[in-house]
Amino acid sequence: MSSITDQQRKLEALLFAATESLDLRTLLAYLSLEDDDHRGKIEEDLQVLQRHYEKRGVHLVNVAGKWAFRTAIDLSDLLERHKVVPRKLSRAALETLAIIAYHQPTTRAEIEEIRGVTTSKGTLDVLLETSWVRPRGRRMTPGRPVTYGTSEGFLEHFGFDSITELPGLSELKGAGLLDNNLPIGFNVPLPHDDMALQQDELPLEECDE
Amino acid sequence: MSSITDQQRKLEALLFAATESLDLRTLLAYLSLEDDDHRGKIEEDLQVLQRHYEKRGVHLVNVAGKWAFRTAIDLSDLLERHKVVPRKLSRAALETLAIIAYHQPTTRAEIEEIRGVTTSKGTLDVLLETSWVRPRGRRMTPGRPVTYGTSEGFLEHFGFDSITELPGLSELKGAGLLDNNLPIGFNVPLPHDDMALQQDELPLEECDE
Amino acid sequence: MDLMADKDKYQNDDDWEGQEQCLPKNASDSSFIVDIEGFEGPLDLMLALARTHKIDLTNISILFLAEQYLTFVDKARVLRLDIAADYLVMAAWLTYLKSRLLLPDDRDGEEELSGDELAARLAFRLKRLEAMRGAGQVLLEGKQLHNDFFPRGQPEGITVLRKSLYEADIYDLLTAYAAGRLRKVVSVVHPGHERRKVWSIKQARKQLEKIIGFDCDWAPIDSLLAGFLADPVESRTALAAAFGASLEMAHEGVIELRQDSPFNPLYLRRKGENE
Repeated sequence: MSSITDQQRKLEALLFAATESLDLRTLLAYLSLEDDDHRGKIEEDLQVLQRHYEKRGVHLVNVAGKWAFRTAIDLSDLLERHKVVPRKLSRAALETLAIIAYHQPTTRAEIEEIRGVTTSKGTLDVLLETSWVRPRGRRMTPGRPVTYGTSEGFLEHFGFDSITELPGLSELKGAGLLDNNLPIGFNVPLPHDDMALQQDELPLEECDE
Repeated sequence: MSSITDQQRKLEALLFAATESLDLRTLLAYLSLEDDDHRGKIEEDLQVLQRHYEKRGVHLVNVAGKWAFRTAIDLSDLLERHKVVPRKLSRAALETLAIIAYHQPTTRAEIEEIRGVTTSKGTLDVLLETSWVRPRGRRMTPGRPVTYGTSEGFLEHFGFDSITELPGLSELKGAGLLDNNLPIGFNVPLPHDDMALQQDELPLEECDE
Repeated sequence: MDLMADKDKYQNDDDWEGQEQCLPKNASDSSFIVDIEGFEGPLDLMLALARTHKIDLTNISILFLAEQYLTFVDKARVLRLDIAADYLVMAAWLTYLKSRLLLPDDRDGEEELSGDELAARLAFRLKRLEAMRGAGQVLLEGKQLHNDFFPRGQPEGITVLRKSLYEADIYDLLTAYAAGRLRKVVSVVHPGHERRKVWSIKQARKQLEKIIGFDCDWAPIDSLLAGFLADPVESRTALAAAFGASLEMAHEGVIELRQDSPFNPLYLRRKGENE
């Protein structure tokens, strides 16, 4: 039996008990440890735990910069009965979600330009309701349209560590398909879901007067 | 790292994801194993797992024949995070506190008479919660109203050696806190917070029959 | 030109049969129904057509695609009049594109995009939509929480116990006390228990008439009122009322007043017949 340190036990207990995934800062706070001095040590412990669990039925995963225990993916069949049948997204909603994920931050007009059709309010509402999509801010263009992006919930749900792990991202990027203009310019933007607003984004409230 | 069998992995995942404790029969059903042939094997596996977890932050426990993962009992403190939230007293509370400090021992009716408004129960509760105010006893008047006074905590918090250090009329005036056109009869009483009850006070319990 | 070659190629295997769910089942069938509502906009329709006719979007086979689109919309228009405007706008644009692609480009130096550039732009838009559609599908097929991996079923949860720490300093306390007391004092009027004695002018006149003798000698007002001035509370009101009354009486010509200079004693006397 592998030995375990006191700190590792505590981390294990916290991550097991938590109802949501926990980031390093929260873990440090729960352990009443002042930030940066212990950061490295805790990270090390988390990796020890991760290695310990990697062959087991439960894994310690790091998603969206947060840690959580999850059942091993290869055992998904076994857990059939726990499956939450998600309300199936309509094709329009799925397409819109993909556009938001890959092109974020993006506005409704941009989504419509890519889909070649007007987006019904319902489609965006459904996505906001899944909480995978969030309004980010407002684009600094006439009309100050709201910009949309994905949330941490999106990363957690699809099991990505960061938005750059989106499948096929580099291929799409290489083909210039993530650029909103003709692939003449080579500056293809990468999607990013940073909390911080982009240069051309304003805070949401700004226009609410 | 201790090796783990496939069956053990499955048990781990099942018990982890389960929303309730699982008995042996249920576990066997989930694993699609016909009853009694595998019973012994599964029991053995559960014990292997139990041993594996006994030193860790999470335990595999068997309660009334049902199995479940639980965070280690000795770490239960960890799951209660204490958070201190600094709060400001409302004006009403501050005023009531001041009146209690100067006019103690005083009753709720007296506080209301001085403030000219009824005191909400919440205000006194908040003050009792600060532990700067304490119920002292009961006034020997009809209704036996509770008398309030300040505690040692009050002296400590506000940095007084004794309650007589509370500034009097001339100091308050000197500090510009009192209008100079004081009406006749405006005086600042001499408070006292002796532990001993006053002549007109009864012990708190007296009336509790 | 590559385009024409493509066109020929595709015309050869022009089969509409059983290709796409929303496309007409059989072009020659009289019960042919064009379900244009099954499409999410012109781009979607074009992608479906491209799939049906195996048009490779990476090649410039846009001209052929445009023709398919126009044919489709025309057929739809024959059968149904309520085709959404954006399909018609796209049709008009594709007709324009067709003419630009077929006619030799003699617009050198103009700012307008050439037919090939317009076609490339359309091809790009189609590819981009197709890519996003594929991406959505990949997301859907990927591992998802609660479907492929699961969180703990019975998390104990970490409870946060909030404890309030109240803050106040001595200044707050004193300010509150002073403000509270003063507010109360100002807001409450204490009616005195003893009613203050106030002389009315009428009352004072009555007294004066009694006191002022008929001897018509000048007498200082103080001495006349001496009996009432002993009480400090009463003296003020008596003096004030008497003064008022004396002015009234002087005005009526009942008495005369005399004061030698300011602040000197005020003398009164009855106006006698001896004048």
